[in-house]
Order: sequence, then structure tokens, then C-alpha cells
Amino acid sequence: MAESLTTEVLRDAIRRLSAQAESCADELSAIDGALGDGDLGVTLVRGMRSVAEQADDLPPDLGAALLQCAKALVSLSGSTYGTLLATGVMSAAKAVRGRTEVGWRETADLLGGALEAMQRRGKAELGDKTVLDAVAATVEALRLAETPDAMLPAARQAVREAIAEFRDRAARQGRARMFGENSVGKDDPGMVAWLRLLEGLA
Amino acid sequence: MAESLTTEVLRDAIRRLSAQAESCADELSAIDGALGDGDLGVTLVRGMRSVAEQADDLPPDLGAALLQCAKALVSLSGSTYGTLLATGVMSAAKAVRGRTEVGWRETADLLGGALEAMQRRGKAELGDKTVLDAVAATVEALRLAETPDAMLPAARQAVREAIAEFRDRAARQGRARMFGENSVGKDDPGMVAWLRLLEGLA
Amino acid sequence: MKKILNDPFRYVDEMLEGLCAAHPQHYQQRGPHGRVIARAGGAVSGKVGLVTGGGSGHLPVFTGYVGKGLLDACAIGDVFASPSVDQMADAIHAADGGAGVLLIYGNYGGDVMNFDMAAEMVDMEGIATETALVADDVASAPLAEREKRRGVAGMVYGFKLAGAKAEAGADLPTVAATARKALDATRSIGVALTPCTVPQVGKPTFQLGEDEMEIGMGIHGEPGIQRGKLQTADEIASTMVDALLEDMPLASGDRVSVMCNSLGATPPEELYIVHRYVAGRLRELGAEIVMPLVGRYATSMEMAGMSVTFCRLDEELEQLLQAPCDCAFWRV
Amino acid sequence: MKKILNDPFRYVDEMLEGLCAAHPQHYQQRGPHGRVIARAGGAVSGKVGLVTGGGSGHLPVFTGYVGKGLLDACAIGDVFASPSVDQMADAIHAADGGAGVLLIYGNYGGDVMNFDMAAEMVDMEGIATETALVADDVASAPLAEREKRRGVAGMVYGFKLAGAKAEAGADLPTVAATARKALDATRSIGVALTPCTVPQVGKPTFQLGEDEMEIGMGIHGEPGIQRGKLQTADEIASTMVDALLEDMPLASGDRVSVMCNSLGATPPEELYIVHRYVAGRLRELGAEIVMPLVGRYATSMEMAGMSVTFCRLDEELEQLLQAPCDCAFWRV
Ligand SMILES: Nc1ncnc2c1ncn2[C@@H]1O[C@H](COP(=O)(O)OP(=O)(O)O)[C@@H](O)[C@H]1O
Ligand SMILES: Nc1ncnc2c1ncn2[C@@H]1O[C@H](COP(=O)(O)OP(=O)(O)O)[C@@H](O)[C@H]1O
Ligand SMILES: [Mg+2]
Ligand SMILES: [Mg+2]
Ligand SMILES: [Mg+2]
Ligand SMILES: [Mg+2]
Repeated sequence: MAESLTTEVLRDAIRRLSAQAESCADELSAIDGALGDGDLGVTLVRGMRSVAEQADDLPPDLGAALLQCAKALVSLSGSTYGTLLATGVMSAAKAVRGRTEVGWRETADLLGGALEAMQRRGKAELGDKTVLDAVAATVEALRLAETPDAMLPAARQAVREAIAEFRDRAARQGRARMFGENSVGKDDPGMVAWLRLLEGLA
Repeated sequence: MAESLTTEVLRDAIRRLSAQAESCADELSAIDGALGDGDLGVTLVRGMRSVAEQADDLPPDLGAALLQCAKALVSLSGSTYGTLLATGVMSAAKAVRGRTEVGWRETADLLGGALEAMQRRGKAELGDKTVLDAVAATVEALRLAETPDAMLPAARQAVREAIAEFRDRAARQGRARMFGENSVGKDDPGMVAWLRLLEGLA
Repeated sequence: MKKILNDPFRYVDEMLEGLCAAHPQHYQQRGPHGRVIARAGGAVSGKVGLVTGGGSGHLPVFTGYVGKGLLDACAIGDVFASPSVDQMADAIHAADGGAGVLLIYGNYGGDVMNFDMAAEMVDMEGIATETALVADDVASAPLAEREKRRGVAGMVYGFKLAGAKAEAGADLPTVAATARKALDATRSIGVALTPCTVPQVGKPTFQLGEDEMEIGMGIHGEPGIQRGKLQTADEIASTMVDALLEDMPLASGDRVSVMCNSLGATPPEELYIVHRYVAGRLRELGAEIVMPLVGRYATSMEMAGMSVTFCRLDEELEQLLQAPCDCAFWRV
Repeated sequence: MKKILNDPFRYVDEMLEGLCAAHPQHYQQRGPHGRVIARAGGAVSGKVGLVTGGGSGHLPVFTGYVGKGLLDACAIGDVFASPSVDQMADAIHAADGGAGVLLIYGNYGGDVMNFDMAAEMVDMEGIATETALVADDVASAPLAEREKRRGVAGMVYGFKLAGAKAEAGADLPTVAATARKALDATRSIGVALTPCTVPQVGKPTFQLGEDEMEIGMGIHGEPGIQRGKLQTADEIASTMVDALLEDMPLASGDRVSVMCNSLGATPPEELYIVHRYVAGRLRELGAEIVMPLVGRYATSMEMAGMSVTFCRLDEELEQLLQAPCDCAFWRV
């Protein structure tokens, strides 16, 4: 991982995430089909495609660049996941408005702020077995990482553990909640999607 | 039968017909139920009751008296039979307007005129297996009768024969027509009702 | 189909009570049994009266269209049953402003018989009447036997155009002639997807398979011209438009109002999908759509299905169509 | 239930095309995918804009109520699905006349999330917004947790009263306050008799026995409060009126508008039978009914069933209710 986040780094990340979304789409839709309406793969593909389409036009101002990404993310889908991701990105955009560079140690706080925004947006609690729990695990791992290169591996490991930990709990938010006890034993689609995104970043 | 038709004679006939309608209602509704909507008994009872209610107020002018009867006949029901009977009575009312007495030999023509009016109203032909065929048989019998007293018995006999004759034909008018070949073997409700009315007059 | 009702034999009377309770500024119950609905203001002196009548279960037809620029009074039968002669005569009385009354209603045996009789009765009291029969359903008889056709949704154009003419002060022969001209330029065809249930009967009026539809079926379930598998909206619409155009060709420059009418359960969403197709077809022909009507104008309670009506307009009819009107179900 | 449609995935888009083809004087498609409907004339300069949005399948809700004296723009999702954030932002842009925009819509998770997000997005561009959530369904949560209630037919009163206030030139905080006051005085409850079918899904949204009904069921089939045998109109109405009055007592002298709304298939005949009962109950209480609404105001495609809404009026709200409005589905 680079020492700091710039628009150039962001552009590179978008390309990786976009490719990853395409290759995980079917898997994610299938998981969402088991606990929801089966559109999560399509949602991610559409959202990332529309972000990628304008990756070349992103301005050096990181705040402006992230805002543009957030808007592109919500350009098509009416899905929960798209709105939540966009909410997180928009929170980060606000936090770094006017800056062209953000040091690696700051990224944990940026994601922490995004998490809070997503929580407010979705009115969910940590522990409800949603993507929030995966993001929270990520924030924690980033905080503890001692070098830039240690960040991503630690985050992936933490999210895998979170998924395993929540597997045997019942979902308390979104469509999965309607499945009640039947959601026990199944992975939350949003958490898995988050893991796949992290895997794509490497 | 009286030598001539006056309002007094009419009043008496109304009382008999009204009583007869009450006692035949169930039979007629059952027959109409087999080839229609089963309301013929109720139709006749309601119609005759409302005619009978004002029998005492009928004016000596036979035309005016019959017009009043026609109006009373249609006061309640939206049924074909009620409208046809009222049409016949109204035709007779027009024919004797201003007179207080009609000789017995004239009654066949009066009924013949009524028959024509009913035909025009319902746009049916003789031979369609409707009340018209019973009325036609009555007109014929009245024309051939040689004394007032011979009239009613001859008419009843003629109508019974007409019913028997039409029994094995298919209905070609009204609701019974929808039954097509299934109407074969069944008596037309309107013809039977006409017979019962004639029987009630005696 | 499940119904929200009390006594099936009081269905129509309770409905009329509710109608007049909700819209006292529009409707007034008349007649010894309340089976006549007249304009709240009563007959308009010197204006030709417009009267219709027929069975219940078709709201807004018939009763709903009593109002300014439309009808003056309506005689109301039980569900799918003819009103009685004296209810019709009462309706004529309620509509009579001294300039005669036009009877405008659908071509159904019982209604014709009873209205003819009622007309004779009021004639003896000196009320002049004329009759305009609605026979717009092209599926119910070939063009050569047009007088045998049933009246369906097209009657709404008859009410509107004759109503506007009467409101404008025309005399009885003129109003009658306008009504006939309007009805002569009006054609309808329907498609049924499910039956409906007459409350007093309690079971569906006919059967239709899970994946079947019937094109040309009447609003009481009278047989149509083509029963088959449910098709797409465009296929159904194309069959209907073809049938209408064959009966009354339209050419470039013609001006026509089109009505996409739900029989009840079919939602407006689907009507708009069909309207989209119909509008495209008329555009191709170069015909101009004037004041399209999309909604529930003539229904059969909860029947699923719809009808399409074309009303070809000359200058006079177009002006009459655009003229103001006001009832609880339609305002122009 | 059988549907007249082409491609289920084009249902909403074809519907909107037809809607705008039929009523170009009322509606205009906007946005890159046409999923925003704005007033034909566009935003009114200097007027507070009113925006709503939600899933399709509820006509006239939501889109239908775009019009003078009502809404300025609407974001349209697939059937029973939330519109996207950017569609909502597009709708806000289409409604913005420089005086800020009120977002007024039903309390559903996805809609709230997306509208909040859209509001933040336009905020960064300098468009001020306020939100008024419709949460009128008394069956969806107890009074103590009123903020959790779903929004159903009562939203029509919100559109009308806030729409009239905005038309009268009030500023954004005032329009928002009026909307909240109106919604605070509005309560609804429904009864479902049959499910409906989402085109893209192809099978009914829930199951209900041949002789069953469910009181309190939501317009997407959300669970209600009492499932049981189908009762008479008066029994059903009595249960519903009791629930409404318990939640918002009415007293002698109160002025209230009542809406008897069909969910789709239930015909107006049955609504009038229910209105008759409801009017009787309010008369007993000494409450006065103002401008009752009987018809299809907020539907679930071809679902059978109905809802009753009470909107208690003070002098201001009554004037706003009587103020003129105009869209393809409602004119005052
Ligand atoms: N209220 C909420 N807050 C946070 N995350 C949520 C919420 N509701 C759902 N999610 C997450 O979103 C995921 C589903 O996303 P998506 O398929 O886009 O939802 P939908 O199709 O229901 O709109 C879930 O697996 C869960 O992780
Ligand atoms: N067009 C017609 N012309 C003459 N008689 C008719 C006609 N249609 C039906 N009828 C007679 O009326 C009888 C049925 O009367 P009724 O029960 O009142 O009819 P409905 O209930 O169908 O209105 C039939 O049995 C037949 O005799
Ligand atoms: Mg999903
Ligand atoms: Mg989804
Ligand atoms: Mg009968
Ligand atoms: Mg009958």
C-alpha cells in the first residue's frame, strides 16, 4: 500500500475494485438471493462501473474526487448497499475537502467517520449483522496496523473473522431480518461483499 | 262472464287475479328458475298487489282505469313480464279511451291489439315460445267463442294446448334463449303464468 | 372475488345512500324507492333533459355521470338488471325542464323495452322524448347488423357530447341529432381477464382459465370473439386497434379521442402501457389524439380487463368534448 | 392475478411513457432514465418545491399527484421498490424554484435512507430541503412508537395541504410546518382481501384464504393486526373506525375529511357502502365531514381491499383542502 492517499491512488483502487465487482457478481447475488432479493452483485457491478467510467476525470482535490465517486455510486441503483457505500464515501469526501493528500495513519479515522455516517443513515446498530460489522472490524485492524503494508492483510483477516463470528447469529436489519432465525448459519451478503472488495484492493 | 266489460267488472277481475298470483307465486318462480332468473312469481305478486291496492279508486272511464292499472303494474319490477303485461294493458287503455263499457265481442280485438303492442315492445315473433304464443291462442279462442260464458273455458283450453305444443321446442327469446336446446322439454314460464291468470279469472 | 358488503339485496340501495351522502352537491336521490339519481339542483328550466338508466355495478356508469354538462337524471336497476319502467318515468320527470328529454342508454333488451314503455307513459302527460341508443361494441355484431350491437364504454362520449349540446341550449331534435352523430362516430372493444361476481348471485358470472383472456367479451360476460392464451399488452392492444380501425377507418388528419378504460381491477399502470401502444398506432396513421381518457369510466365491479374506445371528432364534437362538465367522477 | 403488460422489467418505464403521452399538459419525464416526473411547466420560480418518491404500483400515488396545488416532482422506483438517490436528487432539482424543497413521502426504510442522502447531496449545491415523513397507518405500530408507522393513503392529505400552502407562497419552514401539522392530524387503517402481484416477481405478494381478510395489512402486504373471516361491510368499517378514533379521538364540532380508498380491485360501489357507515358514525359523534374523498387515491395495483383515513381540520387546513389543485387524477 502507498504511504499516502492521493487521487492517483484512488484512481488505481477504483480500477481494481471495479474488476473485482465484475468477478464476484454472481457469487454475491447468490448469497443475497438466500437472505434478500438477490440483487447485490448487480448493484455492485453497476455502481462500480459508473464510478470507473469517470475515474480519469477525477480532480486532484481528494474531497472533490470522493464526492464525484459518491454521486456516481448512487447513479443507478435504489439498493441499500449502494446508498450505504455512497454515504461512507461522501463522509470521507467532506472530511478531506480541499486536500490533495492524506497520510496512511489517517485512513482508519476516515473510515471510522464513514462508519458513523453509514450507521446514522441506515439507523442500524453494530452487532445487527450487517456490512457495518465488517466495516467496524476493518477500522479496528487499520488502527492497529504498524506499517502501510500491514494494513490490508490485517483488515482482510479481521473481516473474515467477523463473518465467521456473525454466521451463527440472526440478522436484525434489512431484508435478511424477515428471515429471522432462518438467517442463522448464513453469511450476511453485505459483509461478504465488503470482504471481496478488500480482497480486490490488493 | 259478464256481457260487457265495465270498471266494476275490471275491479272484480283484479281481485281474482291478485289472489291467484299469490297462490301461484312459488310454482311460477320455480319454473322461471329452471329457464331464467326465478323471479316471475315475485314479479306477478308485486305487480298485482300494486294494481289491487288502487282497485277501489279506478274511474268509470275504462281507458283511464286501464291506464292506471298499467302504471301500477310497472311500479316495482324491472322484469320483462311486468313490462309486457303493462304494455298490453296500456294498448287496451288507448283503444277504449273515453268509454265506460265494452261489449264482450270486442274483447278479442282488444286483446289482439294488446298482443300486437307486446310484440312490438319485445321485438319477438309468434312461435318464439313466449307468453305471446299463449296470448295469441287466447285471442283465437275468444274470437271463436259463441257466448260470453264460453270464452274463458275455451281460452284456458287453447292455452293448455299451446303450452303442450311448444313444450318440445327451443326458446328463442329472453333468458330462456341462453339455455338453447336445454329449453326443450321445459314449459315456458311466461306461458304457464298466463294460463294461471286465466284460471284465476273464473 | 371477495366483496365488502352487507345484505346483497341492499347492495344498490346502500351504495346510493353512500353516494349521495358523499356528494350532496352533485347527486340527489329521487323516486319512491330512491332508485333515481338527479342533479342536486334538479331539472334546469328550458334545457333539454338527458336521462339514462341501466343496471348497477358499472360506476361511474350510469349514475356517476349525472352532473352539469352531462346527464340530468338516471334510473338505477339492481346489479346488471334493468331498472323498472316507472323508475325510468320518474327519472324523465326529474330531468324534464319543459324542453323535452333525450333518453340515451345502452342497447340491452330489457332496458330498451322499459325505456320505450316509459317514453309512452310520459308522452301521455305531454313530455316529449327522443331516444339515442348506444351500440358501440364492435365485437357484439358485424357492421352490417350494427343496430344489434351492445352499448359499452362509448356511452360516456354520448353522455358528454349530448350533455354539452343540451347545456348550450339546443332543442330536443338538435340534441338528439348530436347524440346520434357522436354515437355513430364511436367504436369500442374490450378484453376480459377475469369475471366478476353479482352480489345477489354470489358466484362469478363466467369462467376463464388461469392463463386465458377473451377479446370482445361484454361487460356482463357476454361472449366475445376470441378466447385464447393471455397475450402481451402490445399484442392485445394491436388486436383491439385493428378491430376498431377495420370498423371505422381513420386517416391522416383525423381528430379522435381515445379512451383506455379499466373494467375494474386492471390498474391504471396497465392502461397507460396500452395507451402508449394505441397512441403510437394513431401517430403512425397521422391521426391526432384529442383529450385521451385513461382510467375507470365504465366498469364491471372487480372484473379484470379493459376496453379501448375511439370517438372520431368533427369540429362541433371536439368543441363539445372540451366543454366544461362536472360530476363526482369526471370534471372537464 | 392476470396482468396486461409486455416486459415486466419495462413495466414502469412503459407506464411512464404512456402517462406522459396521455397527459402532456400535466406531466413531463425527466432524468437520464426518465424516472422523474415533473410538472409540465417545470419548477415555479420563487415557490417552495414539493417532492415525493417511492415505488411504483400505487397510482395515483406517487407520480399522479404532480400538479398545480400539489407536488412539483416525483422520483419513481420499480414496483414496490425505492427510487435511487440520484433519481431523488434529480426530482429535487426539477422542483427547485429557488425557495427550497420539501421532501414529503412515506416512512419506508429504503426511501428514508435515499431521500436523506439525496438531501445531503443537493445541500452541497446550496438547495435547502426539509422533510415531512408520512406515518399515518395506525395498524403498523402503537401510538407510543408513532415514528415507526408506515405511510399509506393519508399521504394524499399531506400532498394536498402542503401543496396548497406552497402554492400560496409560504416559505420552506412554513410549508414544512403545515405539512407536519396536516400529517399529525391524519390517521389511516386498511383491510386487504386479496394480494397483488409484482410484475417482476410474477406471483402474489402473500396468501389469504378464500374467505379471509386482514385488517391493518400494509399496501405491500406487510402484516396487519387481525386476520380472520371476511366480515360484512359494516363490521369491517366499525373495526376500522374504532381503531382510528382510539388513536385520534374526535368530538362534537370537530371538522374532518374522510377518505374511503380502494386498494385497486374493490369497486367504488363498495366504497360508498362503507362511506355510508363511516358518515353515520361521525354524525353520531357530532363531527362534521368536510370534502369526503371516495375512490382510488392510493392503491396496490389489483389488490382487493380498502382503507379509511381521517384528517382532522383546523381553519387553516380546511382552507388548504378546499384550495384548487389539478392533476390527471384529481381536481379541486
Ligand atoms: N439498515 C441497514 N444498515 C446497514 N446495513 C444494512 C442495512 N440494511 C441492510 N444492510 C446491508 O445491506 C446488505 C444488502 O444490500 P442490498 O442487496 O443492496 O439490499 P436491498 O436489495 O435490500 O436494498 C445486507 O446484507 C446488509 O449488510
Ligand atoms: N322479448 C320477449 N317478448 C315476449 N315475451 C318475452 C320476451 N322475453 C321474455 N318473454 C317472456 O317473459 C317470460 C319471463 O319473464 P320474466 O321472468 O319477467 O323475465 P326476466 O326475469 O328475464 O326479466 C318468458 O318466460 C317469456 O314468456
Ligand atoms: Mg439486495
Ligand atoms: Mg434490492
Ligand atoms: Mg325472470
Ligand atoms: Mg328478472
